[in-house]
Amino acid sequence: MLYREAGQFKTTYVADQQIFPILQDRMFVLAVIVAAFLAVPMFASPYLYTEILIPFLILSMAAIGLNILVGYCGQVSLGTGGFMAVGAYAAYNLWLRVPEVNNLIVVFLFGGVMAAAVGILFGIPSLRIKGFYLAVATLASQFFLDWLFARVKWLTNYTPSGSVAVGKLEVFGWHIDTPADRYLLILGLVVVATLVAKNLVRGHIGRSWMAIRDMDIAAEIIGFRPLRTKLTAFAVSSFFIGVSGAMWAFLRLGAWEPLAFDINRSFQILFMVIIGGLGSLLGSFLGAAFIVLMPILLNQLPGWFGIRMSTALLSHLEFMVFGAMIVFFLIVEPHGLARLWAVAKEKLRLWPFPH
Amino acid sequence: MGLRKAALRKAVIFGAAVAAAGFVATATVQAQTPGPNDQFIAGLIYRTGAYAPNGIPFANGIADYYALVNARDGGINGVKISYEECDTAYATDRGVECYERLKNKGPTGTAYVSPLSTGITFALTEKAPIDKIPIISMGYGRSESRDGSVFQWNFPLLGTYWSAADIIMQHIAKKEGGFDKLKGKKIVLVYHDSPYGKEPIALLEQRAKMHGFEFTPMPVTHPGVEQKATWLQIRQNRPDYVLLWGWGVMNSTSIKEAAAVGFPRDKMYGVWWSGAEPDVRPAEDGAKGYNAAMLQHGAGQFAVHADLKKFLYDKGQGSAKYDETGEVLYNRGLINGMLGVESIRKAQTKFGNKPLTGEQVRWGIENLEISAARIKELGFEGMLQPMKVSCSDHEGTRAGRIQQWDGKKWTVVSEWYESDDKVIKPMVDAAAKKYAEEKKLTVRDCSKES
Amino acid sequence: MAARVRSFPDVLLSVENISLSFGGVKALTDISFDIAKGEIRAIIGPNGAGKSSMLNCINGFYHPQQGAITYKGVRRSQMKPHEAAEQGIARTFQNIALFRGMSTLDNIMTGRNLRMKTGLFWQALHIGPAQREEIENRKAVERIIDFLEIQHIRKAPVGQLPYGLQKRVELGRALAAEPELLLLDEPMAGMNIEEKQDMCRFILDVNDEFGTTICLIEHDMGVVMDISDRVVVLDYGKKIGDGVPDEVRSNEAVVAAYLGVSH
Amino acid sequence: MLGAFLETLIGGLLTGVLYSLVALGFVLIFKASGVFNFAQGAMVLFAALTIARLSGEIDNKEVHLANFVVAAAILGVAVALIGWYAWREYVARGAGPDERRKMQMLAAVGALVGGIAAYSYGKGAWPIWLAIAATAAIMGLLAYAIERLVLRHLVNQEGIILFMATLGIANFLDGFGQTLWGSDIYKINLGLPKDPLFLFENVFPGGLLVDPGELVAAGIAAGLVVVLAIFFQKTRVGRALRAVADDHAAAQSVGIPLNTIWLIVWTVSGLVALAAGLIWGAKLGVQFSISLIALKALPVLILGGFTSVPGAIVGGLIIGAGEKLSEVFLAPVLVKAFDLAGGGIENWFAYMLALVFLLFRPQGLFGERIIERV
Repeated sequence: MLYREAGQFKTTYVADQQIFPILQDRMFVLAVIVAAFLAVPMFASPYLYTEILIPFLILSMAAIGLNILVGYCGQVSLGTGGFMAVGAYAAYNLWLRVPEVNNLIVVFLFGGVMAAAVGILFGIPSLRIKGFYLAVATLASQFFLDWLFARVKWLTNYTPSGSVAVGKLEVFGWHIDTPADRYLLILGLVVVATLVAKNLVRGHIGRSWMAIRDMDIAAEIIGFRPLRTKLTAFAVSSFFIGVSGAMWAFLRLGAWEPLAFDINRSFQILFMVIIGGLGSLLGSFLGAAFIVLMPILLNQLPGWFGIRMSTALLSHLEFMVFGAMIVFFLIVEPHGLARLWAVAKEKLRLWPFPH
Repeated sequence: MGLRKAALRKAVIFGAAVAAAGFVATATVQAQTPGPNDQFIAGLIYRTGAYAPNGIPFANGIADYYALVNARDGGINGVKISYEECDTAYATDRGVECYERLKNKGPTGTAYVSPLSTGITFALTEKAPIDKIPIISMGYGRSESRDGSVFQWNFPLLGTYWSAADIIMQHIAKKEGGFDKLKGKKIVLVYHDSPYGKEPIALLEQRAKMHGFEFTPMPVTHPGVEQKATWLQIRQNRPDYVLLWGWGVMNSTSIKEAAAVGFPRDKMYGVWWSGAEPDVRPAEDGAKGYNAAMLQHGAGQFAVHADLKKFLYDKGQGSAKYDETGEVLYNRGLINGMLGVESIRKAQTKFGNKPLTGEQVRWGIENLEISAARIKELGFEGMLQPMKVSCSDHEGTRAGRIQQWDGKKWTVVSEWYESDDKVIKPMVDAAAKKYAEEKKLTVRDCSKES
Repeated sequence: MAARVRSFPDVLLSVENISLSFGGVKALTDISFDIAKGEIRAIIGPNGAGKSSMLNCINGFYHPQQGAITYKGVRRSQMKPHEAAEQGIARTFQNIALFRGMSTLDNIMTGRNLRMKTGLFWQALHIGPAQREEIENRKAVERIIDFLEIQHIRKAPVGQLPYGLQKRVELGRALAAEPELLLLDEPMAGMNIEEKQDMCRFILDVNDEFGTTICLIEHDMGVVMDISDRVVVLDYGKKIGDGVPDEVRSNEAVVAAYLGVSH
Repeated sequence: MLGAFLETLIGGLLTGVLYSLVALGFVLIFKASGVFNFAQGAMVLFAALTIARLSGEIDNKEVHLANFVVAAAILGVAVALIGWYAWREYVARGAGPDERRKMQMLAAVGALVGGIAAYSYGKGAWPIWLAIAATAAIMGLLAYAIERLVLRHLVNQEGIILFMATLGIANFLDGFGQTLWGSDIYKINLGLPKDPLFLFENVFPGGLLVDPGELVAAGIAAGLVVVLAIFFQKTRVGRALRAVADDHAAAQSVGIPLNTIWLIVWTVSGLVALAAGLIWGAKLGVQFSISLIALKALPVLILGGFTSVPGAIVGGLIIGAGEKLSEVFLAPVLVKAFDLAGGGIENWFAYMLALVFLLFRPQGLFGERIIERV
């Protein structure tokens, strides 16, 4: 009964164009954000930070990036890992070579900008190539970028092993040492990124992406420039992905090699976008949560019930159940977890009167 | 909607069935949560994925050794070992997750960690000083991490990749009649395209500069089943020797491709991770004559295996089949387990016979000394040379031999070599210094360590 | 209602000797006609006569192999569709081409896109110029929504709307661009009488109130003769008639084409 | 130099034939059902594992009893579900002869699977032909299960959803195959010749190297391609398949049962996977890694077109030859010029080749020009 919008009238367009027009939604989201900033650090264990919250948040940002491209602009990409790698290595090189720039936020933004530039480059074929042809073509960027970071010695500062590492990190004089520091920094960046993404998709740029996605020919005739629109999407998407790649490298791994951004990463993030819901920012978070948590859960579940099975069987079962759940979710709700959420909300809005 | 409901029902039934089957199948094995007086050890191993054929025997060896210590000796001085495996599938991110999950388990957290992957070792090297958990990367990991003044928490025991490459080069030089005879020779390195495979390049480049041979590194992409182009190039360039730095299915593929292009197998030298039974057996006759460096030990069953039979295998508690317990990688697992246990034992002399923290065990490893007598006592005679770890030398020993596959078994074909510290030490110092500078670390003064 | 007789001195667009073919199949052959500023011009003809192809040529989607099009005094042989849009040509489609994943409001807002210029930066922040621009254009769109009487479906996803309303939203999207020349491809196809009357009213109002020049394709002869100022008739890609409705009605070739008499 | 070039070209073409074979599996399914089947690689692995373990010497080294029980239980549940479905249809529609036959077939296949499991774990190795036949039956069953449990519920979904579902299937199959058969490395012994042949030794110094094993493998692959082509062009089922590929709705309206067609096409591509698994397995050994060769077939798809059988064949040859030639001749140049840490360009070179080609010809090698309409 609490979830009612009756009596909430919009008298201005500004009010009508808010991100969450319903008061209860606004309160809820605000509460979640406050809880994430204040309540979580009070009880979270290092494991919860480093293996669940941090990967979840960083990959959510990557999923938002990919969702902009796939969900909003309709261009399927399998090159996410490669763009994350661009972000990571660009950030690394700035951090390493320009010691004066010791502010991580600047470093990450640089990673994002470089990834956006590379994204634009690899987005050019999208003008001529569509659908799965484009999807497979984006693999070209994935494999090429993987190769590039493994081969060009300068990019890895001539480390003999090709694995690079970062040391002490700071933001505006705030030293990022503990998992809690990392979490708070990432959380802040992800909240800002989500807000930016939401602003973009609800403005005229977002509409141009969706127009291209829904009917590219009509969009062109209405006056959208297909190439420019698609390249904007590639750029914005790659920017987010690049920043998330830099965060993944700096704040999650600390030391990494190109393998950390291989094709499995691309598939993982595409899974998040699809399971979460195409064209939904909320879905990006739900999908990331699902894909990050599910394997860990499957791996640990038997242990919690006091069952010990052979390690190999456990891993294989994890594969099987994960695969089955993907199929299951796609069958039950092809539009993703975000749609399930929306349906639930709609029900709540009408409850207890189902019709 | 009917369709979806049906699908839902079906999936529920299906999921329940899978779960039920899993429970039934495994309910016989009881859960083992570490007790308050147990020494917990995390096992980052892999029995699945592209590298499973090599990961499985190693994982069996290490698990069996801990089980043996518990069954035969009642633990380490009465402190039982509680061991838990986590499958990393040789993937760095999964490995890190396993580490984070297990590092604080048990009363004192894991005593140490052996990641069995150079990539995971690199990632954990950044975490170890913060978590205060030592890394035993026996025969792998960062070569410069033998410098304990910078890499306080890393222990590449028994040999680094630079040692391995140096031992192989010494053997080749000896066969050719001296290092000066290498001038103008062509040597190719076929390597797994990962930090693991890239490690030896620095040393080989150094040696190439010193002796004037032509060195060409050739990467093979994970998982290494596609090597045709590499071997066609080798056939056309006709190098004098090919060094192999592969892992998993890449090794056997390399040997098969070498046979397919007619490159002589006795001119091929693998690192000690490319010299086990799963690497040569799939190539059948094609592997005859292939050489590999030995990480001290080779194949075969020794005194410790008799104990394994008596205390584990005769009771049906072994991880492998008894016939397979003499395989190269199984033995390596045993040794890894033994070195870990002995380190804990050493640490107990200082901190008492109770579960120890990683920080305490680190002291144990750094002061580990295993004499010939002790090796014999432990049942490892014939597998290991005496060794002594110290602050400035986290490797402990740098000795190795070469073995050859005769189509049926491995035979040792060389004397002991020791890697040349005149070459390696300056490289270690330089690399460690660079690392310390990049990371802005404070360096320990080893002369002041007791 | 008798045909209206109005006079239009200025030519807005003229088509000269256009020929278009697809891999040997001739779609249009040597077509010439003009559209005067302010008039309602109809293109009629049997199925497959090349009407839609003609519109596609006018707004740059197809590039005729021969001939040229002069628009607002500028002669061009090739042009990209978005360039046509920028010069004030808007259109609707024979098969509804709305953006199905978006709401009515957003669909019509896309029609304003050419007038929304704020860059990525302001868009990302959604304050200052971006918000002002959004609200200004929203006001314009709300006027169109009021004009087309579709206030109640403002927030509905267009994919779920009935056909007639979708057509109306599509007209709204074209109008949002405030075009000088509006191309309507069968705006009344598949509608019932009531819906057709509404649509006729909207078309005439647009023409009257905003002075928009309209070029439409329609099959319903009654409607065409009622609302259009001049009619051009195509058959098998050729022009067979051109003039005010009364002239066309009495043109023998046209009658023959419609009755299926062979010639 | 010419010798080296020819040798590389031959090696590349022979590898290319195998790429064609994997690509063909993709094309068949895409043509008939519009599904971009990423599980093709997992199917190759599954088939290869099954053959290797049925024909290989029996050792239960890491296939513990528990694993086997779980796998058998899962398989049993799958069979039971299918049976339940068939039964429901049977009850709903009345016992038509069709249904009865279906159920009989189902029972037979189930029994066969049970027999295989029992036999292989009870006794010695099977002759290779029997192992292949049994694997073929299992691939058929697998196709049936996929059609029933997955595809049928995703009819009319967007391509990307179907694509994701096949990724799910791939995950499942990877786990399932390894649970059932283990994750060690296994041999398939086809008795392929191993010693290298050196041709024209008087023309080129050192002769032209040809791997006879690959030659035989390429021959088998080529034969299979011909058989498939005949199947598509000449048989009634083949014609129906082509009709479905052209237009689903139209095919259905003239009475071609879509579900049956899908079943057939998935079975056929299961058999193609079997052939690929057999050849790759005999060459490299059977191990998880061979499920990754599917990635090698993807550039073939964009080069040859997702729907073109000749495209898959010619595309495979071009990609195979292109990547080997680039690696052998272009990579050393690049390494020298840019001081790279080694070559290894073949992984992306094939994609770049395909990509550049697509820029000039978006419809692929054999596709028809696309005319856009509004």
